[in-house]
Amino acid sequence: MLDLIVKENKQLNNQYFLLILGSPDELPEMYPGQFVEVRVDNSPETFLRRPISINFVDYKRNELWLLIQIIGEGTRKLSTCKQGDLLNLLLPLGNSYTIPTNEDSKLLLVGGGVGIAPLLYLGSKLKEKGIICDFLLGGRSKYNLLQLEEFSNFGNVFTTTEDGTYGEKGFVTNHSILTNKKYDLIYSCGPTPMMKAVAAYAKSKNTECEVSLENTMACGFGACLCCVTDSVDGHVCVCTEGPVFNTSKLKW
Amino acid sequence: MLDLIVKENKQLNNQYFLLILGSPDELPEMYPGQFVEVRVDNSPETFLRRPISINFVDYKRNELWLLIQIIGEGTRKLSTCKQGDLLNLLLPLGNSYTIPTNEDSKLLLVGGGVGIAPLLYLGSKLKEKGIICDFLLGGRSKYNLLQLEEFSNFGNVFTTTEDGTYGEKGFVTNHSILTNKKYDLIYSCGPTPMMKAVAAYAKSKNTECEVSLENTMACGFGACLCCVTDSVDGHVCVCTEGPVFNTSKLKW
Amino acid sequence: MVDLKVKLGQVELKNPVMTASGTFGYGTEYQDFIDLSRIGGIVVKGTTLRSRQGNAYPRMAETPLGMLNAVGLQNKGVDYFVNNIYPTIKDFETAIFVNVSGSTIDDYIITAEMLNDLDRIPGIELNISCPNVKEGGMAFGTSCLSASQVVREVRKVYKKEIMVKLSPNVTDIAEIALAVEAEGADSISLINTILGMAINAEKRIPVLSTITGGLSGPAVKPVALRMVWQVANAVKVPVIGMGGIMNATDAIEFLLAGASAIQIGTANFIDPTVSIKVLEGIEDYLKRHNFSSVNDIIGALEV
Amino acid sequence: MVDLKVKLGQVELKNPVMTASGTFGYGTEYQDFIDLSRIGGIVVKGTTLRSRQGNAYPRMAETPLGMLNAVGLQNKGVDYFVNNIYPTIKDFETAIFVNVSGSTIDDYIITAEMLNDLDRIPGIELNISCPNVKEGGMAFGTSCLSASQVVREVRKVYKKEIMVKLSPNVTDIAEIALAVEAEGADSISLINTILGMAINAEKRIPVLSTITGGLSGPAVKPVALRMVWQVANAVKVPVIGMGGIMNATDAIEFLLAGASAIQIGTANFIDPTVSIKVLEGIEDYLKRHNFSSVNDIIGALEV
Ligand SMILES: Cc1cc2nc3c(=O)[nH]c(=O)nc-3n(C[C@H](O)[C@H](O)[C@H](O)COP(=O)(O)OP(=O)(O)OC[C@H]3O[C@@H](n4cnc5c(N)ncnc54)[C@H](O)[C@@H]3O)c2cc1C
Ligand SMILES: Cc1cc2nc3c(=O)[nH]c(=O)nc-3n(C[C@H](O)[C@H](O)[C@H](O)COP(=O)(O)OP(=O)(O)OC[C@H]3O[C@@H](n4cnc5c(N)ncnc54)[C@H](O)[C@@H]3O)c2cc1C
Ligand SMILES: Cc1cc2nc3c(=O)[nH]c(=O)nc-3n(C[C@H](O)[C@H](O)[C@H](O)COP(=O)(O)O)c2cc1C
Ligand SMILES: Cc1cc2nc3c(=O)[nH]c(=O)nc-3n(C[C@H](O)[C@H](O)[C@H](O)COP(=O)(O)O)c2cc1C
Ligand code: FES
Ligand code: FES
Repeated sequence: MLDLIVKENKQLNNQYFLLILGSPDELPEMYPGQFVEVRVDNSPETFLRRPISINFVDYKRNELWLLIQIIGEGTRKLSTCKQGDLLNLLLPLGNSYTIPTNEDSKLLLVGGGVGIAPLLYLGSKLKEKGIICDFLLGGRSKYNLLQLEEFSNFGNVFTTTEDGTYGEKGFVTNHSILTNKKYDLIYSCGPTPMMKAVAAYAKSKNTECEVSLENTMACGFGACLCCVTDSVDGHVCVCTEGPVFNTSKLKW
Repeated sequence: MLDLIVKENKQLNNQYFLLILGSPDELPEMYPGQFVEVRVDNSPETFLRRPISINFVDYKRNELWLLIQIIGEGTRKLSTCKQGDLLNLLLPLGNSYTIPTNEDSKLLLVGGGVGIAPLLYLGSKLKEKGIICDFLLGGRSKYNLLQLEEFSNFGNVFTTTEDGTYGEKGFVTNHSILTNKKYDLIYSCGPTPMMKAVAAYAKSKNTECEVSLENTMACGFGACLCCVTDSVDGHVCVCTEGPVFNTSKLKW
Repeated sequence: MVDLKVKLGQVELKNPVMTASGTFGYGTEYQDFIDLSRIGGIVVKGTTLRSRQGNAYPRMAETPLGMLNAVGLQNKGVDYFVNNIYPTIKDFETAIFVNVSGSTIDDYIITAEMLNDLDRIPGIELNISCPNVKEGGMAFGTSCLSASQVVREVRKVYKKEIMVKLSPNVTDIAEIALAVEAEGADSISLINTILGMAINAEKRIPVLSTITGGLSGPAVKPVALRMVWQVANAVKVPVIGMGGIMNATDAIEFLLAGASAIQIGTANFIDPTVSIKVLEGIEDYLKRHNFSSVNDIIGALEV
Repeated sequence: MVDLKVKLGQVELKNPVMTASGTFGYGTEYQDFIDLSRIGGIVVKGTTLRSRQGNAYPRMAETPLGMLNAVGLQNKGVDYFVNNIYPTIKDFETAIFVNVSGSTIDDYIITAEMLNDLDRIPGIELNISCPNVKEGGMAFGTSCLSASQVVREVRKVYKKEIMVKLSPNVTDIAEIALAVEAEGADSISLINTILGMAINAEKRIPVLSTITGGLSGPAVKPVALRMVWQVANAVKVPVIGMGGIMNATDAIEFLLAGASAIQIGTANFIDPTVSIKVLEGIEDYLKRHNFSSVNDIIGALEV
């Protein structure tokens, strides 16, 4: 549990904002796919913490980035954070995406909406390993595609929008890249229907696929057993055995 | 019910602060002794509104003053108000102190601690009527004597502190003025033991006495019947039949 | 235009938004804040046969998103109501119910009888669930036997709508609901307050003069919703849901759970205009979801 | 130095701060956050005879200053506990109680028997109050008859401390407390969760897969405090209070109401270090008020 300082709150548009949190002390090591549990203060409607993915970590500047979509009272309250405010976090929580040891791995990272959040950090870690991945990012419209510039620092960016306002028109699973290229591993994070479609695609190509689930959580560290998903091993906690799952483990 | 804008939040010392609230529209007429019910936003611990006396009204500038002591979470939260914040208020509530028609009335206004709050506005209204009153203000120590300069604009100020750091040492009821002068009416607001002592003094001198009670309230406008005090007419609501009571009506 | 009218047994309300007994005075307290003719109904203060002073101060404690009260049915008695209060409120253009309490069954009977002839009172809410009085009150509502008995006897003398208000302080509320329905209750309202307690740790004393009191406000909403759901699934008569309603979403949850109307209590203290906001919010919801009548969402929870 | 030791029947705790079953895992989940040896006791997860998958997701709903859960006693069964979990936790320097649940009386008996020989387990908490399972569970705790029966049978086979955990979903909790005391309960803990419900108004569906679930957190504190007060005044055995404790002041209120120890549940989710803060806060309070022992404030409410 630690308090981080809000260094900047960038309103990306009226639905999304990016919190850049700083720490005077060294940040603990965090892996891509892990998340934090944020306490939302001064909000009578928000009793429990809110789980948010680690969007990016800059160890040199001791910065942690959280990319957040305004959904309800908790995220709305967080969107009003001001520079200098303190945020209380539990971190890092959960498991992480698998980083392949083989530098020649062909990797696809598929994100939808705010689900792109953990993929930025994953892409950066892959690049550190010498792997340049493909990002396939989708959104309802141009408005829902975020951090494209940041993504392009770490890999090749492909995009779709449902309304065709940016990139290819349609769902991520309709993107031409999927017919043209073959991958060793596909990572995905986003709305469940999207992840299921990606998983189905991967299965059809006999490709391994890792998805990140967003079940509602009360604790985030394995104590409440509220966040379970049905797996081949029965009910397992998304917060400790996940949030990242190889789709072969899920009953999808 | 209306929203007022915080024009200024003056921290008087670490226990007391003065909120100067403004309105673009004309403020309704308010009488001395009346109070407001403040909604405390962004405070999970503060479910109900908080009753606060009208400390002063400046109709020319459309300003309402609230003088507040930090007691618990609600008042602590209010103490963090910043310029430009909106405060939601019900106002004006309750009855008021009696304003004598006779301009020669000899009046004493006895306040203790933050209980001096309504007496400032009362003093200003009396002066409008051409009556210059005596203020007798007491506190535990110098630190608890507030707004002395403002009071001196409307009447003669006498003070006591329990520790002798300012004015006469002792309780208000020990002040020399009480042995030297005779009043037609005594008004009082402050801690109940103080008001009871003042009431006893008034009774001993056959002087009328009005006190302002601070019972805990859920609504502030006569709907819940939670704020009762025992009176010669049985249980009466402090928020509607008070907060000001002639002590002859109370079972003191 | 969406249709907001709901039927509570014999009585039709212009909309499902009512205000709860003991939190809305006689309506007059709210006239400066809202137009009373817009709300569906008002349940006035708990009324007893004889005048009551209620419990000693302190009668209120704030709790986490809720409050405890121990008012103890302070009121001037049914005579005073009939002669002095009724004339001042009878022209309000909304359905006015009188909340009736008693220490004995005879109290209930006589009080109800005296309200029979008030033209503009379409019904009474029989309060068998007040936790804040020593005798009677809640005790009647905590066993099927005594609950049935009160309703049976009052049914004999009172001709108009009898809405029976249940206590949540029971093991099986559906059982009590069935019992009062069988005795002729026209509708059932719930929940009254849950018995609770607050302590001043610094002073090591109870906050309330009565030690325990009745809990209301958002804190009780999940319990109230569950009980409304259980009762609505058990009985055939209309159910009026309440407990912690602060906004339109809360109210809609109760309607979905099976309530034909809702009552707003504690929320009125914090926002005296809340009933109008809830009403407008329900209307918005119905429009947004393309329902033509509020009746379309009553009990419409998909399980 | 103030004396923080309290006695719960046969067992002495180093201090009155325990953690509640189902909210503290097996303690291991909290080892990164706090020094487990500082707290008075841990009640581990609800354990049943056979392994249980628990209820379907979603199992949790946030409510006004509270939460509903419908975990439904997911656990790997008592065998697994004895063979795989016990060895990893037995050296924690705190009193570890196992929370035991069952669908039938035989389940309770066999499970309790299997825990008899675990050296480092000074007692069990008999959960006759879980609202989240279809069979048994809460049903046992809602009538004197069935509550007595479970305790009587388990008492025959289990030699160490039996702490019986009561359900708040009853008309008269003191009556149930007296019944289980008469059958040999060494101590009584309360409250388990209150049955509640949450609805997603936009989707018109219940939030929980089970429709209803158990309410916990600050919202229930006033009800819990009242019940602890009622039970502590009724029975002679020690009472362990819980329900909505978030800080030391809350804990002290329960001690004043008559609890000899307290358990912290939901608060652990929001602040995994809360138990230590509560402990330190109690110590501060005792010093500030010049008490030499925590026993001086147990039941010290002045009424
Ligand atoms: C491991 C994990 C990582 C996450 N990472 C991010 C992130 O990086 N950025 C981000 O913006 N969000 C992320 N989320 C989602 C985020 O936690 C929720 O949007 C947030 O908790 C909503 O809180 P709120 O108070 O704003 O809305 P609430 O008032 O809690 O919810 C509003 C409505 O949204 C629905 N809802 C909320 N959360 C969920 C959920 N998890 N599943 C299904 N329905 C839900 C509810 O039905 C509710 O009616 C993540 C979730 C998890 C579990
Ligand atoms: C008509 C009226 C006018 C008032 N005017 C002023 C004013 O001008 N300035 C000002 O600073 N305060 C005034 N007060 C008192 C003020 O309302 C309380 O101090 C405030 O509500 C405390 O809120 P809180 O959340 O800070 O403390 P809480 O957390 O509500 O209370 C902290 C502790 O203080 C005690 N307490 C709080 N309020 C009262 C009370 N009214 N009576 C007895 N004990 C109490 C409680 O026991 C509690 O344990 C007035 C009260 C009334 C009824
Ligand atoms: C101050 C107060 C007084 C009440 N008095 C009565 C009463 O006289 N009769 C009654 O049936 N219910 C009474 N109630 C209960 C409410 O009508 C309602 O059932 C309860 O408060 C739950 O609704 P809420 O959470 O919206 O307040 C009272 C509640 C409060 C808070
Ligand atoms: C997620 C969750 C799981 C729980 N599981 C159990 C359990 O297995 N056995 C039990 O006796 N109580 C269980 N409880 C109830 C708690 O032990 C406690 O009685 C209740 O939550 C009230 O305390 P609190 O408000 O401090 O949480 C559970 C509570 C929660 C929130
Ligand atoms: S959120 Fe509590 S166990 Fe996963
Ligand atoms: S505070 Fe509600 S009647 Fe006075």
